[in-house]
Amino acid sequence: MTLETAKADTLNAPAPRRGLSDFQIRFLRSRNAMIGSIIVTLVTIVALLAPWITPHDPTKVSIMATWLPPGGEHLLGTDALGRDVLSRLIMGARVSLTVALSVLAITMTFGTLLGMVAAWYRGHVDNVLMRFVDIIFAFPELIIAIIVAAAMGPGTFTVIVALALVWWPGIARMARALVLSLREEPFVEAGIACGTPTWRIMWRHLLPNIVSPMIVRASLGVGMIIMAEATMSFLGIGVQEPYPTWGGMIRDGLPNLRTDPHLALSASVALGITMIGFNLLGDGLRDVLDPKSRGR
Amino acid sequence: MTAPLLKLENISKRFRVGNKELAAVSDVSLDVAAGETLGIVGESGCGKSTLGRMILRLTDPSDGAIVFDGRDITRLSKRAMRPLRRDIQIVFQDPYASLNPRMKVGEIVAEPLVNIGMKRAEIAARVAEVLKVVGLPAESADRYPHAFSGGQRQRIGIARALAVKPRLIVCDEAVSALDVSVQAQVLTLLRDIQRETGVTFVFISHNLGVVRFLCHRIAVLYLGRVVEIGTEAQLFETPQHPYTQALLSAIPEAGAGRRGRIPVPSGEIPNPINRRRVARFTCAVRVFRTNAAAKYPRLPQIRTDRPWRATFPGRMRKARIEHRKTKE
Amino acid sequence: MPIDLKKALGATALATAILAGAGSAMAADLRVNIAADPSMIDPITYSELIAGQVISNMYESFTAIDADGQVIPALAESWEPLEGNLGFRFKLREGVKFHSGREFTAEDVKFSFEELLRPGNKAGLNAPYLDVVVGADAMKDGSADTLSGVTVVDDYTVEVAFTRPDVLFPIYPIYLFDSGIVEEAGPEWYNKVSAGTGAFKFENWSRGQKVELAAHADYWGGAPAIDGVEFAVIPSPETAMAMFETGDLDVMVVDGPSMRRVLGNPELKERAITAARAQVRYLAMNSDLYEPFKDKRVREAVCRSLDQDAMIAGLYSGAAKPLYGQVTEGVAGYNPDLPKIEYDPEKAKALLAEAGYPNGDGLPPIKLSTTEPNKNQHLYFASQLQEILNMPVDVELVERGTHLKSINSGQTPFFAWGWSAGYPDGLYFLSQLWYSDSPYNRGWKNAEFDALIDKASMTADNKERYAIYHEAEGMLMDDWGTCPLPVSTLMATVRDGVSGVAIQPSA
Amino acid sequence: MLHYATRRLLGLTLVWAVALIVTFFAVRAVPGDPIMVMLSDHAGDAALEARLRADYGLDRPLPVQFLAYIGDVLNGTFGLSYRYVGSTVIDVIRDGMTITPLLALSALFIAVPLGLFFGVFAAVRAGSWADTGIILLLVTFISIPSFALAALLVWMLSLKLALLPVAGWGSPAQLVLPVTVLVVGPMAVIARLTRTYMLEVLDRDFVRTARAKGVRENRVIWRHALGNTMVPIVTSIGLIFGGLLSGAFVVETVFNIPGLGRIAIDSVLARDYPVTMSIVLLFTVFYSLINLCVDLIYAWLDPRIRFDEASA
Repeated sequence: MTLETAKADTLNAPAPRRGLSDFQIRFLRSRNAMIGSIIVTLVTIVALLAPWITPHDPTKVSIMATWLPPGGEHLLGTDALGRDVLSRLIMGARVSLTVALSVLAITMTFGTLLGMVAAWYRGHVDNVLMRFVDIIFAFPELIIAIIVAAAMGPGTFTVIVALALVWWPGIARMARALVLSLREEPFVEAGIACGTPTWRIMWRHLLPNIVSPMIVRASLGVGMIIMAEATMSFLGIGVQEPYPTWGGMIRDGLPNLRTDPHLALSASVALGITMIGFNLLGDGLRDVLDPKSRGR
Repeated sequence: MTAPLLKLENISKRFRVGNKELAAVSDVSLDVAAGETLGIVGESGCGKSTLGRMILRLTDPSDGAIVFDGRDITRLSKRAMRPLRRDIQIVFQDPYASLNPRMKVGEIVAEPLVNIGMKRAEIAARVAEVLKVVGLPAESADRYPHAFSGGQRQRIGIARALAVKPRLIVCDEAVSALDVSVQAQVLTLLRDIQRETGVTFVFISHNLGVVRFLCHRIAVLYLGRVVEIGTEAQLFETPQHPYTQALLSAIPEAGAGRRGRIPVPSGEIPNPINRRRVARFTCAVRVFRTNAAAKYPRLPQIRTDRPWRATFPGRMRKARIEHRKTKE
Repeated sequence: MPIDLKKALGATALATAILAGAGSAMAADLRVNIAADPSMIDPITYSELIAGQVISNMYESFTAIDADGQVIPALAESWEPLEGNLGFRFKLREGVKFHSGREFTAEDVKFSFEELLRPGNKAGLNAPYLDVVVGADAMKDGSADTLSGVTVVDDYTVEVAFTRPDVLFPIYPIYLFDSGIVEEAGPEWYNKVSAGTGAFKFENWSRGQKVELAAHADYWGGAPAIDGVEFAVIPSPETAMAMFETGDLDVMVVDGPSMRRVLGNPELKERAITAARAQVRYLAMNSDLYEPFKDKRVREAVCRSLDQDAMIAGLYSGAAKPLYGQVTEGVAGYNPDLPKIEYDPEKAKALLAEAGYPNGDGLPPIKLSTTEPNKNQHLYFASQLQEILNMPVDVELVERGTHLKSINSGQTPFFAWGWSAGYPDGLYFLSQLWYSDSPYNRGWKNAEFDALIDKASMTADNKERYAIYHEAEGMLMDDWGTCPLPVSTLMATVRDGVSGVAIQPSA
Repeated sequence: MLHYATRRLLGLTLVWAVALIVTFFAVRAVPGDPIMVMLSDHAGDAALEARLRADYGLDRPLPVQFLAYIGDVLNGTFGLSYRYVGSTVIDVIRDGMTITPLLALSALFIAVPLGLFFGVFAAVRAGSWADTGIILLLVTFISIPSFALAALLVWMLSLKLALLPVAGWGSPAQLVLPVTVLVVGPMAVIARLTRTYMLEVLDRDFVRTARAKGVRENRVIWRHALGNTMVPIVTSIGLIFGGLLSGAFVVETVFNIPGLGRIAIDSVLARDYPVTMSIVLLFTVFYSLINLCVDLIYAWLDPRIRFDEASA
């Protein structure tokens, strides 16, 4: 999940200074970004409209219509409780995205804030915070997720908390690195010199200048969080019934891979495509926003 | 004579670098009168920027006091400092880095105005006004800094500093990043502004020529201490300190004056971290080393209002000779 | 190669044991899957089902259960009650050899009981059976070093005295072991050797991978036809299935999702052997924790909303039996005449309205709690109750340990669970789950029912006792104290060339 | 350098100490009770419960339990397992302690050269269809969940083609599938990093100079360019190793391998505190040691980095 961290950290250090139009041109030229954004847009639309476009109620149990093969009324068949697989896939997109975006919102907010505060005040604040980050980094993230899940009991909220706990340090570290270099910039000093309060310096001077590398990080992050959520669901400590999740569907489907491959496969494909979409978009955005990789 | 607007009293700034200590500014005392332009010159690394930053309280002095308008501001908290920021502004060296690329020019210039709680409508009017003062069209306010040239950007920086009608503006190498022709325009602008508004300038530069154009009085900073201070005329006509002389010789027109060529120190400036490493330009260092008691002698109060650092002429001469040798 | 069915291996009702006098033409060791690593392999600390599957092949009790679920004498050849039913005199089997080669005698019985009660021995499931023995309390609190209630009459006769009657004591699966073992293998012998009389002895345990047992050549019932058993730890049924198909398992205990695969594949189905589980399943409705359950009509409405036949078809692929009482078929005291509970949504709705909750109006929200493996069932219950009764019910998944603690301390209002027979007698289910003073009472209490259970434990005559069971069970069902639920079938598949494998009708 | 290494080790000990404290209390904050799990369906027997609780010292105050645990760690037994009655933790995890690092390290040693190769291959042909193809493949590899990949491989290679054993541990053949599943993701990550850095390096002056001097293209790529690419890649290996350790959880579960990952999940669910804590500690130690090695290798690869000053 954090395999991308190093890359994002090393590549996005300096704050890019470019206008929007420039950005749009390069975005449109980037094949990755285009394919990625098309997939992501589709998945997002499906997730947003999920309650209205599912052909059946995704939680409706039909005990006499279990294990139906794909085709006919149920385009992708039914599962062990006779629930419509296609409807569950569509709802699953909504759940996955909800979790991923919640985690992103939380970690981006707190991670950025803490990283900025650490870099801004330095000294003890920074030391304490960064030692804390080091310690969280010293644990493999799944261990943390498992402990949190065990402590709080499985559920959507638990997944969000566990993933947020695992994710914020990376964000904080990145924000800190960006702000550390940024705070030496004269325009920040100019702000201080003309009496701008700290909060406004953060809001007006620091934040806008770290936004684009953070966005790249976020778009790569969504994919990784979706994968992490699926892994947690797969291990049985993720989002719980009656909410359908792709990871949970794969787990429930695996034991029946030979008799009913459509269960595990449909969710795997949905998950895979979504992951590819977010990864391509993230890559593309990085190419577009990162000054170092320009012209490539 | 009225009380000076800004008074620096025995200001020092030391940085810790590993186990060693770097004395960036040592025991500097300066007065700046209202409406005056004080130049601070010295080579890069001599501590002049640190001095400027201390006046703005962007860096806290290790020792000494900063008195602004009769009020000691050395230990004021950030919060307590804020209202005073209205009176002291700064123009930075780098016209590219000193403007936030994510803010429109109007927002940049408005920033200090927002900070003093000015109403929105008044802000817009004032922004337009200062943009006009610095010679930029009013439409500039809606554009981002990257759309402007270096000289224009520096005008934006000046406009920002002017916006709140400060009493003191510290110009930290304000023109050194600009082309010579643009430099002249900006300097003229600054002079005109002073004439109109009566603002006080502390003008920090490594370029004596630039300083000479603008400043009433000039302080020469070497290795963190003021080695000589005097009016523009005094300093350029009769430099007392060998370092001043050396500096002057670096300017073709000044150096070609009456004194003839003065050997220009070349090579690296002595490393203020570790004085033992001083290799070439050893004169001042020798003095410090050989006379521990007079290690940091005070500037003698000379009636002419022109203090200069007491040195030991005999040794100084010797140093100069040594320097020649090394050069040959 | 013909293999004789020589002897039932698994001997206790607690285990999902494979009854095998099994042999194989190819492999010397019979390879069987178990779903998790056992937590222990010794008879003292023995406290969980997976361990029981292994341990039951190494250790034996006074009695055993045959392939039909009937109690048969094992280490005791016969027994008779002491006066007033306050104990038993056991006549032990002669010529029984421990794995060490020593002979089994009455001293070993006394030793085994004492070890189970000795403080600091972390005794597991078997220790509570000894609570009725005279002197057990003194042993447990450390004030006595020997168990005064056990008298060694001679090498093959032992008397056990009780503080109150307990007619079922001889069928309790208390594993008896070798009194010489501590001297031979030291006080920490538990995980190193086995000290039983069973057909197999302990050989090796690679934690998380497998437990290997070797044939006990001197077994009193005759040496097994195979050289040993390897219990491979395979948590995933899918993996187990794959390994069976590639010939890496001789016998596969079929679990959950694999059942469909086996039943749907003619080749596999042909190899499958099945047995009923000695287990009851029930839906607990605790009226102390959910006010509406105080009304019998609400409880009946819940039970009538669940369709056992549909569950068997939809959830168990047919491999389950409906249950209409709280004693399973095959367990002593089963009542075949209990009426079928009809699935009747209309009546359920009417009953709920009668109880004052028309269309579920006024029902407070409630959670239906369970663990991951029972998820699907509960989702079905919840959907039925929502749909038919409009009951505001949600499924809550809880970690197993937490769930057990909660249900066993009476803090979970609504859940379905199973209860496997600790010993093969209907009294086990009735007294453990529905007796008021039982630590495991599931939220239905009735003084008359309790009196009947008390009476039964003192009634030595089987027929008479079974009649009491029927009366008590009828009382429970008439009051809709619980909704019985289908019990899935035990199933295993057997590889070509392996014969003589049977499953014991137990948990 | 030596000074740096010692100081880093001291720092690590601090992290381990904190890890010890944090895990001890975090795991105990978890609801659920090991004694209840030991009692299983027979929970509710108060006397038995009290006895077990006393035997395991769980009735003592937390600080006392903590001190006892530290003592057990120091004497190398890591205390008694709750789940395996009468066994020490070290007995439970001894096999896993070699299995999981073996899995992770073999995956690492395969993933790195493969990743480098594909990365360089794609970089050299940047913009071509081969490059695009490789990139798409790499993104797919990064995107495919390991459990899905595992299922697919088992289905194909073990069930359909009967080439490899389905699961288990012990023979080299049983190593193939799990290691393959573990390799795919990190390999793709390394390949992508390599491609990115390679493109950057190929653009630099010294490479052009080398080319201009007539150095053969292969040598330019493999010696001049790749050597410089290695430095940033090495830094990411620590993280990749962390990913591999996490991947072990899934792979060990799917392939029924008795490694630390599976033991960890089992022990969390069984509330086997001593085992859970010890595995968390071990993972932390492995992970931090690898990161230390990475930093040292990094220093060795790039002589410009002077640690003693950098940390001032």
